[in-house]
Amino acid sequence: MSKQLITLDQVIIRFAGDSGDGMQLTGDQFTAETAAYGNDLSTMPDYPAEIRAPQGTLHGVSSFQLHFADHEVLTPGDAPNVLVAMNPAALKANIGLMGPGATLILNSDEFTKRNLEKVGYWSNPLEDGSLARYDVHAIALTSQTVDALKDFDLTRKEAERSKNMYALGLLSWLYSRPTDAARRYLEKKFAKKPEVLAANLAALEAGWSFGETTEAFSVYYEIKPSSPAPGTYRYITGNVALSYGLIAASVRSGLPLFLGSYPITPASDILHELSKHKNFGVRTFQAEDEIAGVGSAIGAAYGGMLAVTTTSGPGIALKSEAIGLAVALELPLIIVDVQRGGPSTGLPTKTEQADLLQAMYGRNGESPVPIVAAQSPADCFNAAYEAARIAVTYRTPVFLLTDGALANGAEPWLLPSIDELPPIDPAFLTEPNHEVDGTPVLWPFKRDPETLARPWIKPGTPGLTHRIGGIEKQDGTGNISYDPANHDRMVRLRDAKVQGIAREVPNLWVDDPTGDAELLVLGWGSTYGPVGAACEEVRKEGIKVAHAHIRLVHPFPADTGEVLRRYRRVLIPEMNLGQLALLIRGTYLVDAMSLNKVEGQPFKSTEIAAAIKDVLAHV
Amino acid sequence: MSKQLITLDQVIIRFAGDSGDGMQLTGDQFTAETAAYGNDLSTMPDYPAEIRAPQGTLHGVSSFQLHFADHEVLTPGDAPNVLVAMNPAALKANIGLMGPGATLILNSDEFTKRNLEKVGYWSNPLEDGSLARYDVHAIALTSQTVDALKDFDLTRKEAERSKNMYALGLLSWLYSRPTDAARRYLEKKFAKKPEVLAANLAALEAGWSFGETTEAFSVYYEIKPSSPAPGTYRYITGNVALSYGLIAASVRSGLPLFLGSYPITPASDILHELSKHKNFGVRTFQAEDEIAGVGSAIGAAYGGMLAVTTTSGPGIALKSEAIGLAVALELPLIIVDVQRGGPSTGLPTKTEQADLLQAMYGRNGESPVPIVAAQSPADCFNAAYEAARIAVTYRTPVFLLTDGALANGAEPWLLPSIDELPPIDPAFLTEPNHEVDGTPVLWPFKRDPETLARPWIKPGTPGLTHRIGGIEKQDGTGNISYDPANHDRMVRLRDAKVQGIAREVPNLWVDDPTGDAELLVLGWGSTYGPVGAACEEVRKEGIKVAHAHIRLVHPFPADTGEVLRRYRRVLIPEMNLGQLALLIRGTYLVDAMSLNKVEGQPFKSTEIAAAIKDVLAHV
Amino acid sequence: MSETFASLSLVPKTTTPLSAKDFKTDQEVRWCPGCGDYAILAAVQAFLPELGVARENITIISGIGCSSRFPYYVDTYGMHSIHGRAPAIATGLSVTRPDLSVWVVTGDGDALSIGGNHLIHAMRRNVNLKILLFNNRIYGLTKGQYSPTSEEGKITKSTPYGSLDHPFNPVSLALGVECTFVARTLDSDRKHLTETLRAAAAHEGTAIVEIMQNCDIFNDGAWAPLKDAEVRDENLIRLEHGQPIRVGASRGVFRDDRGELFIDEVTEANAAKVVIHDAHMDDPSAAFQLSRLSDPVRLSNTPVGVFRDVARPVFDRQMQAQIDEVSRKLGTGDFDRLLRSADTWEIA
Amino acid sequence: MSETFASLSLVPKTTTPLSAKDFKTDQEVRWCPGCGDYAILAAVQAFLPELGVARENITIISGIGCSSRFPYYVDTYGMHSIHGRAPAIATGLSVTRPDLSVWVVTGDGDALSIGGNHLIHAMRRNVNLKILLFNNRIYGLTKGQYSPTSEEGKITKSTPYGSLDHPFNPVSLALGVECTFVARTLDSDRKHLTETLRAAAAHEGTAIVEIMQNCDIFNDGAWAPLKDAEVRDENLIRLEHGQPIRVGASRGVFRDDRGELFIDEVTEANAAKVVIHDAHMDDPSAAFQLSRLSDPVRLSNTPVGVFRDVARPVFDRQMQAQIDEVSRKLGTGDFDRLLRSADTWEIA
Ligand SMILES: Cc1ncc(C[n+]2csc(CCOP(=O)(O)OP(=O)(O)O)c2C)c(N)n1
Ligand SMILES: Cc1ncc(C[n+]2csc(CCOP(=O)(O)OP(=O)(O)O)c2C)c(N)n1
Ligand code: SF4
Ligand code: SF4
Ligand SMILES: [Mg+2]
Ligand SMILES: [Mg+2]
Repeated sequence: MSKQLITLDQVIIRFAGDSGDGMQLTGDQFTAETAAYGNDLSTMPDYPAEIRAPQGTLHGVSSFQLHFADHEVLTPGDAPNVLVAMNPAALKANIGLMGPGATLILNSDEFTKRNLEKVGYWSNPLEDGSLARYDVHAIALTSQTVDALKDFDLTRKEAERSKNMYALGLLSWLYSRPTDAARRYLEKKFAKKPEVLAANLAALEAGWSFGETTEAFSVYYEIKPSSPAPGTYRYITGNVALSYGLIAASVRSGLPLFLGSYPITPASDILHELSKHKNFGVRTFQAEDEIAGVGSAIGAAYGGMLAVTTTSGPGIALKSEAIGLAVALELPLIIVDVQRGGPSTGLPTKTEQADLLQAMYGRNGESPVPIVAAQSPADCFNAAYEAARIAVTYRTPVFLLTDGALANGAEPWLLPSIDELPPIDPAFLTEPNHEVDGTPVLWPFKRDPETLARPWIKPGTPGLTHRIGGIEKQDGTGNISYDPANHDRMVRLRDAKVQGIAREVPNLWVDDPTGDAELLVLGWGSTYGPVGAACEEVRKEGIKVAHAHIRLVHPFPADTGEVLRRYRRVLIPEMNLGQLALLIRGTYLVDAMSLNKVEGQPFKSTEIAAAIKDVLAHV
Repeated sequence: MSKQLITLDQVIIRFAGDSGDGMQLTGDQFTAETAAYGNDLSTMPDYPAEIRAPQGTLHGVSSFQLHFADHEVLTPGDAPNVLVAMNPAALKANIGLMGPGATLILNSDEFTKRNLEKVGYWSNPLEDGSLARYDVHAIALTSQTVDALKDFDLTRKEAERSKNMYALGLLSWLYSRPTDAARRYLEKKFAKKPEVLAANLAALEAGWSFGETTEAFSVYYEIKPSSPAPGTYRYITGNVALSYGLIAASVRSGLPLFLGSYPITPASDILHELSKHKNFGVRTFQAEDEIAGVGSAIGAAYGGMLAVTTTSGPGIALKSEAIGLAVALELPLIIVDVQRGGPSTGLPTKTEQADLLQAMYGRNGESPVPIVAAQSPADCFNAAYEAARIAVTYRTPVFLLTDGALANGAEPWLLPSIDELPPIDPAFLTEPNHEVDGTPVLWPFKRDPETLARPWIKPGTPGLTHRIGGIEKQDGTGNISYDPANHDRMVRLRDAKVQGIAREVPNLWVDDPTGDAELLVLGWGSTYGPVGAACEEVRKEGIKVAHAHIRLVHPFPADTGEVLRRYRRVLIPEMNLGQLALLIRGTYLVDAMSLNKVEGQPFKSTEIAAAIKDVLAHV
Repeated sequence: MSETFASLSLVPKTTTPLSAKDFKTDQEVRWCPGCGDYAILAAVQAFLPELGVARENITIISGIGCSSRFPYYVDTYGMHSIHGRAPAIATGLSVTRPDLSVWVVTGDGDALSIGGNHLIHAMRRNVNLKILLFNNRIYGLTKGQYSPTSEEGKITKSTPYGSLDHPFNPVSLALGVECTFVARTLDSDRKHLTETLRAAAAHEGTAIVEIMQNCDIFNDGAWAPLKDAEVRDENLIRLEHGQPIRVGASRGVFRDDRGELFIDEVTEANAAKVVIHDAHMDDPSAAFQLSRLSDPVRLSNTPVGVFRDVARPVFDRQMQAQIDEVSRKLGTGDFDRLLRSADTWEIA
Repeated sequence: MSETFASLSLVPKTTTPLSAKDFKTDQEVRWCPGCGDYAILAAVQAFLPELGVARENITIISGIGCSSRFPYYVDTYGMHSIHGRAPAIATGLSVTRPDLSVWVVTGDGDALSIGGNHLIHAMRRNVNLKILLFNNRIYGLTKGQYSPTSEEGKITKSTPYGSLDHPFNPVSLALGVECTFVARTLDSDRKHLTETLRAAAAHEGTAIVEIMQNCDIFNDGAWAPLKDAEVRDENLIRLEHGQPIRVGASRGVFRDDRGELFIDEVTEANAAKVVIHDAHMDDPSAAFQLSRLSDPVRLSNTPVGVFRDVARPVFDRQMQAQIDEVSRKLGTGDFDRLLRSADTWEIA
C-alpha cells in the first residue's frame, strides 16, 4: 500500500498511560530520536506524586508531552496534535487538552468495562460517538505486542511490558523518525538480559511495521530538521544541565565541587547526577536533612570548596536560618531551589514560581542574597555557571531558581566549550591584607573596593588563622562588635555589595522587533518559553509587543527602570500571585499588571497571547 | 542645710554599670517608685549578650534608661538628663549620649588607674577637665555603702553589693520619689535572708540620707504626677503584657492555652511568664528546638487549644516550613516574633524591625498569613489579644511582631476589664456541615461565606473523623487533589481569606490635628513612640505633620491607600532597610520615602523630627 | 475483644463494638501493588477495634513518605504533616489531650533521618505515643535513595558507587535514649505484628515499634532472610518475656563469663542456661545487648518482639498533674487577680 | 611532646614547636568569673601543641551558647556558627579537608537539644571530628532554662514548678548510635581532661567527650559530688582500659550471673572478679552497661574516662577513597567527554 507523506512544520505529541506503562521512557526515547534527527524541541513530563498509584485510575496517569518543529521551539506546546493513551484513564485525564481534529491513538485492549467504570466512563468512548470530533485510531497495542513476541520465551505479562516499545515503533514510523537512538538505549539498558533486549527490539520493529502495513494510517509525516546555529548538540533536561553547569564552574575555577543535599522532588535528580561524577572530584553528601545539607555546604565553603546545596521550596524554608549565617559569614555558596507547587507539601511533582519572595526575604534580619533564575532546561547550565561565578566573585550565597517544569523538561543544547566560559577566580587570600602600625595583619572583613567582597581564606593557610561567626562583626577586623553605628554600616555594606552586582551584569534582555511596542511583557524564569511563543503568535497578527526577561532577579539589571518606563503598559505573567510584580512595582513605582496562574502547570502561550490582546484592547 | 526644690516637667535618667552591678534592678525599682507616684513613663534596658562580660570592660556595661514626666511619655527618651555610672566603663560607654549640662553621678571609688586603663582612659576624667561641660558629682558610692553597713555582719564584698541600693536611695531623694515599692520588693526578695534584707534597706536609707545631708547637691527635684485616664494602673513590660494578652484570650474564649517554645533572647521571658500560670490551665512546653516548638503548637491547635509559639528572628527562620503547614491546614496558631538585630545571630540583645518581610514571605509557595504588630510595651497586651482573635476567627496562623525594645521596655498600663474585651468564639463544629445526595457529611474545608474560614473540629467529636495534611486539598471536601484548577482556586481562596480580614478591622489610625498636613509619617510597631514624640516636637514649632500607624500590617486596613493619597509626601521610618516601604510602594504605588536606622537601637524622636523637617524643606 | 487497656484509662470507651471495616476510609489506597504497607494497614485496621475506644478518640499523626500516607486510609482523626515532624506535632496533641489515643506513623527516613531529633526527645520524655516506624531501609516516596537504616555500601540513585554511612540500629538507638517500650516486628507476620501492636497499645508512655517492611519497588527483598519461609526461622529470634531466648530450631542465646552473649546449640546439659528474656528490667542494658545480636547485612540472629517494656511517669499525665497541683495551691486562675499581682496605683 | 598522632597522618606537621601561648587570641575572654569554661580553655590551649600539627591546620567549629564562644579564644581557624548545627558544618569541612584537624565545641543544649540529630548522624557516620560537649546541665547563654541533661524536677526560669523531662545520658546516647569513641571527663580535673583530649585526638573518626562543666551563675554545683575533694573519690569511677574497674577506695564493679553489674566491697577473695574495662570491644554493650551505673541525681558511681574506642572506616577517608577509586576506573573527569556522554548530533 502506498502512503502519503505530508510535511508539517511542527507537532505536539502527548504520551499517556499508567505509571507502570513506561510512558516517560517512551517519551524520552521518541525525544532522543527527534533531537538526533535535528528538530528543535521541548518536552514536559507530568507524573503523579505516588510511586505507583492504583492501576488504571486517574491518579495513576503519567504523561509526557513533546513539541518538535522545523523552527525554534520555545515551549512543550499547548494543545497536543496527537495523544497516545494506553488506557481509559489516560484518555480521560488528557482529552480536555486536545483540540478538535486531533489524532488519538488508543490502546483498545484496555477499554474493558471494568477499566472504563474505574474512571467513570459509563459507556465506551470508542463506541459511543463521544470522540467524533477527533481522528481516532483504536489499536490493540497490548495484544499486537504479545502477538509479535509469541516466539520469545516470555510470559504474557512479560511480553505485555514491551507495548510501550511497540507504540514507540508505531509513532516513529508515523513521524519518520530514525530508531537508532532507541535501539542503542535498549542495547545498553538490557546488555545483561539478551532475551529482554531482543523482545523489546522486536516490539519496536513490529510497531514500525504495523504502521507501514496497516490501513489504519493512510498518511505519514515528516518534520524537516530545524536549522539552528552550527555545532554539536545533545538533548538535555534542566536538572542535568544544572549539574553540568556546576561541574563546569568547578573545572573552570579549579575549586572542587561539594554538594550537601537531602532528597526532595523535583530536585533529587541533581544529587543523583552529581553523585555519578566522582572522577571530577565531586563530593556528594546525602545529609540527614536540609539543614545539614546547607550546613555541610557552609563547612565546605569555609574549607575552600565550590559549595552547593540543592532542594525545593519546603527545603529552602528549613535552610533559611543557615542561609542567614552564610550571608553573615560572606562565604560563596550556591543554593538551588527547584520550585514546586506550594504552600507546604503542596503539589510536589508540579511546577510553580512561588518561592521568589521566599528567596528574597525568607531569613531574619536584613539578609540580601543575589538571585539567578534559569529560563529553559538547557539554560539551567548557564544559570548555574553564572550563580557560581557571582558566589565566588562576591563571596556570597546565591540563589539559583529553577522549577519543576525546567528540571524535568528537556531540549536540544548546543554544547559549550569550557574554555569560552567566563573565568571564575577564587583568588584566595594567602597573605595579610592590612597594616596596623606598620605590622601586616589579616583583616578578614576588609573589602575589595570595587566589588565590596571580603577575602576568602582557606584553613591551612599559614599566618591567617582567624575566626568568623554569625554575630555582627566589626567592619574590617571582623571581630564581634555590638557598636550601633558599625551594625548600621555593615547592614548597608552587605546590601551595597549585592546591589553592586548590577553594575557588571548585562542589561535587561529585551526583544522588541519594531521598537515601538506599547506593551512590555516582563517575565522571569520558566515563563521565557510561553511568553516568547505568545509574543511571536500575536506578532503574526500584526500586534506590537515587547518581551523582556529577567535572568538576575536580584539585584535587577541596572537599566530595568529605564526599560520599564519606555512602555505604556507592563504585563508580568507569573506562576504565583504576583511576586516579581510586587518587587517591580515597589522598586520602580510602575503600575505593572499581573497575569497569574497557579495551577501547577506552565502557562500556555495562548493564555498569555489572550492576556496581551486583552491589555492592548484597553490601552 | 536647706535645699531648693525645683519642679520639672520631665526627666530622663540612665543607670549604667557592670553587668554584675545590679543596674537593671536599680532601674526597675526606680521605675516602680515612679510609676506608683503617678508619672507617665517609658523604659529601655540595654545589656550585653554575654552573661557576665569581663568586669570593668566596655562589653560588660549594662544600662537602664527611664523617661518620666508629668505628661504623656511616648519613648524612653533621647538624651538623658542624668547618668549614674558605677565605673569608668559605664561612663565611657554612655557619655556620648549625654547633652551638655547633663548631670553625671559617678562612683569615684572605681576610677582607679587600672580600671581607667582597662577602658582606654589614659587620664582620669574626674580630674582632667574633660567633663567640664557636665554637672559632675563624683561620689564614693562603694565605700560610702560599705561604711553605712559597717555594723552588719558582712564581708566587704557582701557589703559592696548593696551599692546599687545606695544609689537608688540617693536618686530617690534627688527626685522626691517614695521608696515604699523598693522596700516591699526587697522584703519579698530577701524574706529568707533577714541579714541581707536589713543591709539593703540600710543602704537604701543611707543613700537617701546622703542626698539630704551632703553639700554636693544643693537642689532637688519633683516631677508632678501626670493625669492619665482614671483607673487602676500597673507598670508592665512588653513580654509580660503579651503573656497576659494570651491568657486573656484563653480565658475569654474558653480555649486552654498551649505554648510550644524554645528559649531565645529576647523572647524567652514570655515562656518564663506563661510557665508561672499553670493555674490558668496554661501548658508550657520547652521543646527541643524551634521546629518542635511550632510543631507541638500545631498538634495542640489540632487538638482544639489556643496554641502559641514564641521566638525571635532565627527561630522564625527555623519554623517557616511548619508555619507553611499551618497555613495549609488552616488551623488557628499564634506565632510571636520578638525581633532582634540580624542577620543570623546578629545582635541578639538589641532591637530591630527587620523580620517583617520574613513574616510575610518566609515560606515556600503562596502562603499568606495575617500580621499584627504591637506598638508599645503595654500595647503588647492588645496586640496579642487581637492576634488570638484573628487566629481563631479565621482559622489561620497569625504573626505577632514585637521587638527587643518593646519586650524589655516598660510603661504604666491601665488595667483592662476582661469582660470588655471583644469576644472570641471558637465555634467548634460538632455536626456534619454539608449534604451529599441528602446525606449529611463533613466537609472539613467548606468555608464560612463571610470570613472564608473553614470549620475547626476537635478530635473526639463523634461522627466527624477526618484527615488533613499539607498536600493540596480539594475545595470543600479537603481530600487530596492534584487538579490544576482546584489548586489555583485554593491558592486564591487562602489569599482572599486573609485579605478579607481588612473588612472588619478598624481604619488606619491617623493623627492629623490640623487636617491639612502635607506630610504623613507612617509607622508600624515600636516606632509608634518616637514618631509620635517627633510629631509633637515639630508641631510645637508650628510644623504640620500627620502620623499614621499600622497595627494590622497584613492585610493593610481597608482605607490605607486612600489615606496615603491624601498627603503629598509619605515618610516611613523603620529599623530596617525599608520593608514596610516596599509593601506600601508595591501595593499603592505611592512614592513613600524611607528613613532607615539599623543600629540595634530605637529611633530617637529628634532623628525623626530632623527627617520630617528635611522632607518638608524639599516639598 | 472488649477488654480495655489500662493505658487508655483516660480515653472514652466505645459503646458500639467496632470492626476492621469501621476503620476503612473512602480514599483509594495508593501504594504500589505488593507494598508491605498494605499488610500493616490491614493489621492495624483489624487491631484497632480491640482498643475498645471510640473511633473519634483515636488520632494518627504521620510525617511524609509512602508510609506516612497511612492516616488517609484509617477512619479516625488524623494528620499527614511534614517530613520528620510527626513526633513533635503528636507531642503537642498528646500533652493537651490525654483523652485521645495518639499514634505516630513514620518511615525510616522520616523518623531517623530528618526527624531523628524529635523522635529521641519524644522517647526520653515518655510522651504517650505509639510510634510505628515502617522500616524499608530506603526512601520510597522520593524514588529510592538510601536511608539511615540502609546497609553500608548500598547502591542507590544517590549512591551509584555505594553508600558510606554506617546505619542506625533503631532498637539500639531507642534504648540508648531509654525509651520505655521498644519492639520490633514484621509486616508479613500478621500474628506477630498484631501481638506487638497490642503490647504497644497497652504500654503507658512512648512505645516504639520498628516494623520491617518491604518496599517492592526500590528495595525488594531487603528483609528476605527474615521473611522467606525457608530461612526465616533460622534467622529470627522471637523474644518473649520470661521465656528462654531461642534461635531457630535448635540454638539458644547464652551469656559467657565476661557477660557477653553468644549463640550455641541447646543441649540437655546447657538448656537451663539459655538466657531468659526480661523485658521489664529497669536497666536497658540487657535489652541493648540483645539489639546487638543481629548482623545488619545478613540479618542473622535478628530478635523480634518486645525488647523493653518498663514503667516511668508519662508526660501528659505529669503535665496534667502539675496543672492540678498548682491550681490546688494557688487557686484556679483569676484574671483580675493576675493583673493586680504587681504594685498598682489608682488614678481618680 | 612532639610524637605525632597516627590519626593526624593526613594533617601537615608543624616544624616549629608551639606552646599554649601560641593558641591564645587577642580577644578578651568573656565568660563569667569562675565559669568552668576557663579551665577547659586552658587545658585545650595547653594540649593543642601536643598534636604536633601547624596551628593553621586546626579548625574549631562551634554552635551557639556560652561554651560555643570557645573558638574566638583559640588562635586557630574557627567558626562560631548557629545553634545546634556545628556537627553538620564540621562534617562538610571534614569530608572536604582531610588535611585539617577538626574540632567541634558544643554545649548540652546546643548538642543535645536543638542539635541532637546532627550529632547522632555525625557519630553513626564516623565523621573525623573531635567533639567536646560542655555539659553544665543548663542553658547558660539564655540565662538559665533547664536542658536535656538537667535532672528531673529541675526548677528553672522556664520550669518554676519543676521540669518533667527525663534527661539524656549523653554516653548512653552516643553508644546507642555506635559512636566509635565515647569518653567523659571533668572541667576541674586538668590531668584527666588532658588525658581524655589526648585519647580523643588519637582516635580516627568521631570522638565525643562529655565534659562535666560548672556554670557558676545558673547551675552552680551541678557536679559537686564529682568535684568536691571530700566526696568525689567515692563517687567517681575512673575507667582505664585493661584495668579492673574500681569505685572509690575500697569498692569495685562486679558482674552477677544474669550479666548485670553491681558494686561491692573488694576483698581478697573477690579481687580477681572485679570487671576489667575493655574499651576496644566491638560490641558497645559492655560500655553501655557502664554508662548506666551512675545515678543521674546523686551522681554516685559515675564513670569517667574512655568508655569505648574502636576502629571503623572513617567518613572523610572513605569519601576520598571512593573518589580515587572512581577516578582510577573512569579516568579523571574530562568535561568535554562528559558533555558528549549522551547521543549528540552535528549541525553544520
Ligand atoms: C522537608 C522535606 N524534605 C524532603 C522531602 C522529600 N521526601 C519525602 S518522603 C522522603 C523520604 C521518605 O523515606 P521514608 O521516611 O523512609 O518513607 P518511605 O517512603 O520509605 O515509606 C523525602 C526525602 C520532603 N517532603 N520534605
Ligand atoms: C535558633 C536559635 N534558637 C535559640 C537560640 C538561643 N540560644 C542560644 S544558646 C542556647 C542554649 C545554650 O545552652 P548550651 O548549649 O547548654 O550552652 P551553654 O550556654 O550552657 O554553654 C539557646 C537556647 C539561638 N541562638 N538560636
Ligand atoms: S515505593 Fe516502595 S514503599 Fe513506596 S508504596 Fe511503592 S513499594 Fe511501598
Ligand atoms: S552563664 Fe554559666 S556557662 Fe555561661 S559563662 Fe556564665 S558561668 Fe559560664
Ligand atoms: Mg523508607
Ligand atoms: Mg549548657
